Amino acid sequence: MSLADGSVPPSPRPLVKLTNIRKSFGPVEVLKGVDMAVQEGQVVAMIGRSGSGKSTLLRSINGLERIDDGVIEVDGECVDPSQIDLRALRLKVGMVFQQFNLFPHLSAGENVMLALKVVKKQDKASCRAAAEQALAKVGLGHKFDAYPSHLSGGQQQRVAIARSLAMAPKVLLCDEITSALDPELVSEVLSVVRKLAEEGMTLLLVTHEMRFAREVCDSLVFMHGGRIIEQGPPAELFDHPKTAELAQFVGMVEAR
Amino acid sequence: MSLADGSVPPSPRPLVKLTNIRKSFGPVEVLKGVDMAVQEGQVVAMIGRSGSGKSTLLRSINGLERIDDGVIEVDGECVDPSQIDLRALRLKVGMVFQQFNLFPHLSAGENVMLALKVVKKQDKASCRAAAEQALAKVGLGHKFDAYPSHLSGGQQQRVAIARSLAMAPKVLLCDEITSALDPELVSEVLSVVRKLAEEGMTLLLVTHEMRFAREVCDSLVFMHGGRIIEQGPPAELFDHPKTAELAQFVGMVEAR
Amino acid sequence: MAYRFDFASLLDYAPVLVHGVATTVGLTLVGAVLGVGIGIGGAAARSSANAPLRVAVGAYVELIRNTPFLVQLFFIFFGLPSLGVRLPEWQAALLAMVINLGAYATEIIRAGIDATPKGQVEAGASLGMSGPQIFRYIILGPAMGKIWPALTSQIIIVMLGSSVCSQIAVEELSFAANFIQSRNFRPFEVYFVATALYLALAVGLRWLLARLGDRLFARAARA
Amino acid sequence: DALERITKEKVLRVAVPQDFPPFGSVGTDLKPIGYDIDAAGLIAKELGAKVELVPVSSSNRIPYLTTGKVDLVISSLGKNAEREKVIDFSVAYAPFYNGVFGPEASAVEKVEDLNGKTVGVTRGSVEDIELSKIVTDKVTVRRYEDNNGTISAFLSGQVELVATGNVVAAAIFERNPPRLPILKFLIKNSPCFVGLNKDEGPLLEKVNAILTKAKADGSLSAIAKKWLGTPLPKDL
Amino acid sequence: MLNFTFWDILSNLLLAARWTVLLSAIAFVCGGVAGLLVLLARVAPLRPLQGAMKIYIELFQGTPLLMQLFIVFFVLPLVGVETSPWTAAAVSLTLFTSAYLAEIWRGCVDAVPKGQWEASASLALSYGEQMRYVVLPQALRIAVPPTVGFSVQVVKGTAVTSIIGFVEITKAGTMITNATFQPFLVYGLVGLLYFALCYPLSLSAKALERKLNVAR
Ligand SMILES: Nc1ncnc2c1ncn2[C@@H]1O[C@H](COP(=O)(O)OP(=O)(O)OP(=O)(O)O)[C@@H](O)[C@H]1O
Ligand SMILES: Nc1ncnc2c1ncn2[C@@H]1O[C@H](COP(=O)(O)OP(=O)(O)OP(=O)(O)O)[C@@H](O)[C@H]1O
Ligand SMILES: [Mg+2]
Ligand SMILES: [Mg+2]
Repeated sequence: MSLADGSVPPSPRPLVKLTNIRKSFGPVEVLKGVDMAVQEGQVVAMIGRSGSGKSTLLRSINGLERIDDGVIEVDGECVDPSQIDLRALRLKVGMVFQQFNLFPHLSAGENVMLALKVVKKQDKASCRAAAEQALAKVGLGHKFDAYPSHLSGGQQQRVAIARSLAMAPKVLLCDEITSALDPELVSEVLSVVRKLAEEGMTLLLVTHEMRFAREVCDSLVFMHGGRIIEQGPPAELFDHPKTAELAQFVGMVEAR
Repeated sequence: MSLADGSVPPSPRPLVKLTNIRKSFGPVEVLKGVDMAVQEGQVVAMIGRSGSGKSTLLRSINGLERIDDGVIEVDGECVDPSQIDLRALRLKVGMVFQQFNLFPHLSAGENVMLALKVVKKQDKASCRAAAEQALAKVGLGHKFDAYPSHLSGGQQQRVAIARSLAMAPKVLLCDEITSALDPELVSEVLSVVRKLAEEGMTLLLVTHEMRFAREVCDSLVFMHGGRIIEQGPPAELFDHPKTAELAQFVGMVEAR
Repeated sequence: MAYRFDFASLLDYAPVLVHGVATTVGLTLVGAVLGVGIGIGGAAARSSANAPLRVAVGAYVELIRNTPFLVQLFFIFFGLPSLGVRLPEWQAALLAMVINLGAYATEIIRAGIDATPKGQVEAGASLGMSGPQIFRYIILGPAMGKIWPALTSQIIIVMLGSSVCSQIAVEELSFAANFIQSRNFRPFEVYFVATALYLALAVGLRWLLARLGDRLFARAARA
Repeated sequence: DALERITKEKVLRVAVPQDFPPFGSVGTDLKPIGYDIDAAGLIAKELGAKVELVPVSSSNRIPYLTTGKVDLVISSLGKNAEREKVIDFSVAYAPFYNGVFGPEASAVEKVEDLNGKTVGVTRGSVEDIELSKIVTDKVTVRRYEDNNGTISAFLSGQVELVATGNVVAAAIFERNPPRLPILKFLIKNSPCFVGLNKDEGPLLEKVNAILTKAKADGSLSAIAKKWLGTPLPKDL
Repeated sequence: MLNFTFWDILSNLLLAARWTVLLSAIAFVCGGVAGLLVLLARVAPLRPLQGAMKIYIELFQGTPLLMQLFIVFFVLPLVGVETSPWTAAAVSLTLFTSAYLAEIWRGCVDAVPKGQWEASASLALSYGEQMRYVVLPQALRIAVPPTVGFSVQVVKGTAVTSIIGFVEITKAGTMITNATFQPFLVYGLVGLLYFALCYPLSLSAKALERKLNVAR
């Protein structure tokens, strides 16, 4: 089904491999058989019109949406849709949301430490050390004790990134993580993501920041109507769209 | 106080004239003496960092915030802060909000007609004619009977514009009217604004759409820390910022 | 009718009033703790995946919320003995209050849980937390913080409602009022004082619970 | 004054019990019936007025009178000094003995035997006041709002013993309840009086005259026969 | 001696239920009207009026209905106001209901987003016009479910009037219990009767709320 054009170099074992993913909400099929692979260390951006299924695909990868059909393989282990306990999968796949979703009753540090404590059962001292390190990485080492409501949107989103990072996931999924931010706060979050990319983190991003996608990503995936209809290096896709849909999308985004 | 650089050509009587506007919220002075003038038919964009006082200034102009000091002159009539009844002012000054603020219990047409009926006391037929005309102007003539909840964000915002337009204000204030919209819906609202500008409407906009501001506006106003610290033709301000603050702001916005 | 007010005659009965206030306060505080406990359990049960449990708790909530407290009290005190369950009056009163508050608290807390943004739960899940962990660490605190004012009002309603426990000879504040007026025949003075005491208790309880809420849920309130 | 009003409006408002058989209870239509109701009817008839029955409980019957909601209290009301400060009493119209009652198995014979036991009584009744005077702290007295509560508490076993009138116990006995109240000891001989507000001299005189006449002509005795099973005692 | 059949018990309770319904209706209608007046005074831009209404609400929400009932019933006569059980019940239920309804409705007015006030203000509507055309219509819609829900509290509240001699369901229940010695049966029936009166109200409140949420 998918028009994968082979521009991603073949590799013995991708870190994330999606095969024929299908998902319906009631009568509406939102994902119509998606195949995709993300290599270790790769940074992949997903673009497409609203409603094309980007979020649904991303959420499927860590089990927030239960897929109807297909196989998700992360780091060699398969998840098939009938599987009940998705926690093992989620430990490998981190996720950052558009709306930050920080826990409002916990300080920045506690947000980062919570899962380390209750899921990984680490002791207090090593939780704290890991949290401090993660917050330092996003440039918020000094905000350990601040509550989310006292942080700017950009800072909150960086804490959310640190919270995921601290769990040491194999791959980090980011769903429009700058869309809820004031324009001037966008760059601080993007620069954190850029840094992660440079350090070799495997990233799968849904984004509307075309310039950023162009500069930072290794590969671009264009979704349309529940399918991936183009993928390849960003510059190529932007400058020489093969499909009318992508051409139109690029035109629309750049019109402003 | 203001660093008005005189780039706005002097004119016998500006449509909107602000003199030494001051406003505090509790102990915090948010507007620290703002002077500004908008000529008839001019399109002015206001830019500046979050918290610099843009919304507060705009809201003061139609009395949603009661100013502590200064004089607002619209179409030759003065409003001083002690004045109680602001309705006369509001008839001259229309306002469109970031969150649309359509009346959810009224259809698009009824939203537009309400103030015509109860404030302007127009008869039913002429209310309806005016509402149809206003909706047609924003390209929504066919949505007269649709309720806000059945309209997309872009359509809702266009109804909100029509609602203000129908009152035939002298000047229309727009506060980030595209910020709450999905990216692909932004352009339909901006094109309505562009059309209004071309038709000679006097507009005062707060916006983050820099490209739009550059193309459409006659004059740009840069606010910083409760003051206007630069103003002039958009191209000049963008390309040759005089202050470090504006230079930094332009850099930040264009960094993405 | 010329009536001469005589509040001084109440002084003889001060100990009765004090005893009444103490009983009312005691019943309310114990009832509130147990009732809120039931509410938390009930709310957890109502949002659990176990359908029979959900239905059972739902039936309990509806049954209690749609019958008067006085009838529940009579049922427990006069009715249950014919099934061989005989509770002394204060235990019967306490049980009735706990059951009553428990039902309301279940509904209130559940509303708080429902109001938890879905994203919070998803964030917890994508960090690998289990359902009960998410409930315990992410949902409960902010939910309680959010509904604390509603819960406070309900606790006060239960406190005021406990006045009908005088019907089964629980010696709380309105028992004291009725007892005194049946001895000194001065209903105005007695009821006036008792009502003022109730008002003071209500205001005081609200204040106390607000402070308690600040302490317990200050962090949740940051939401 | 009250008598004037009664003769003018031809309505006599009387507080009667509905939870105190045989003086006052309810029929299957929930209308009050009993000794006190018949006595109220007798007095009303002599006054040439229609009787309006107001059901009250022991604890609130005096407030009903003092707040002017009724003209008379005919509610098996016993006389004591405290009450005489607040209201006036007619001559006696019915015999009444208070006692402590309990189930057969209970070994109580005198006041001292009550120690450590729980006794139910109706708040504000003569029994309540008299019992409160003679018992020590070792006795738990449970005071219920009305006789309904007291009787229910005894029958459901919530209290071991009750203090009430002999005739009341007899009436309960007759209905064959699950627990039978047996007399353990007498507290007081306390005949019933009609209660009136203070300063209603004309009405008091009139009521006394009616009762005296009714005692003499046997009409009150007929009521006693009907509800208590025995004629009026001579010394009343 | 008298013997109550099951049918006697039930029919007496049903007859008594008339009074429960009637009392509830009086409380709801009078309380609703009074509550609306209190609401308007409570949200009017007039400080002293607001303060007075705040005290009114605090007073009647902060004291037991039972005590309000006793005071109206036994105390007003002492200052020369004649009160029958009917007036006492009607007056105290009205006070109780109006205080709660005013507070519920105020919450609904507050729930109308601030943007609605601002948008209508910038269309030059006056305070009265804003209330009449923009705020109240929206507040009214969201007020229906909690108002219907509160009517359950009113029905249950009428049980307390048994204490001043009203032979409504609860009082009838205690009287019959005494005549029949079957508390379990009688109070069971009493509970069922209340449930039959209240549950439909609860259900419709929930249904209305759901409808509202869908409409949003
Ligand atoms: N829980 C759900 N129930 C029903 N339909 C859903 C649900 N979630 C998503 N959808 C539908 O699935 C389709 C794809 O949604 P999705 O959120 O994946 O799109 P998207 O590409 O992320 O869009 P956007 O750019 O607006 O975030 C949409 O039509 C949406 O309405
Ligand atoms: N009602 C209010 N009470 C207190 N402080 C306020 C209020 N409204 C605005 N402020 C404060 O006034 C300052 C200026 O706010 P304003 O909304 O005018 O900024 P802005 O330039 O519009 O920012 P943005 O780009 O985020 O909309 C901010 O610091 C804000 O916190
Ligand atoms: Mg999405
Ligand atoms: Mg703003």
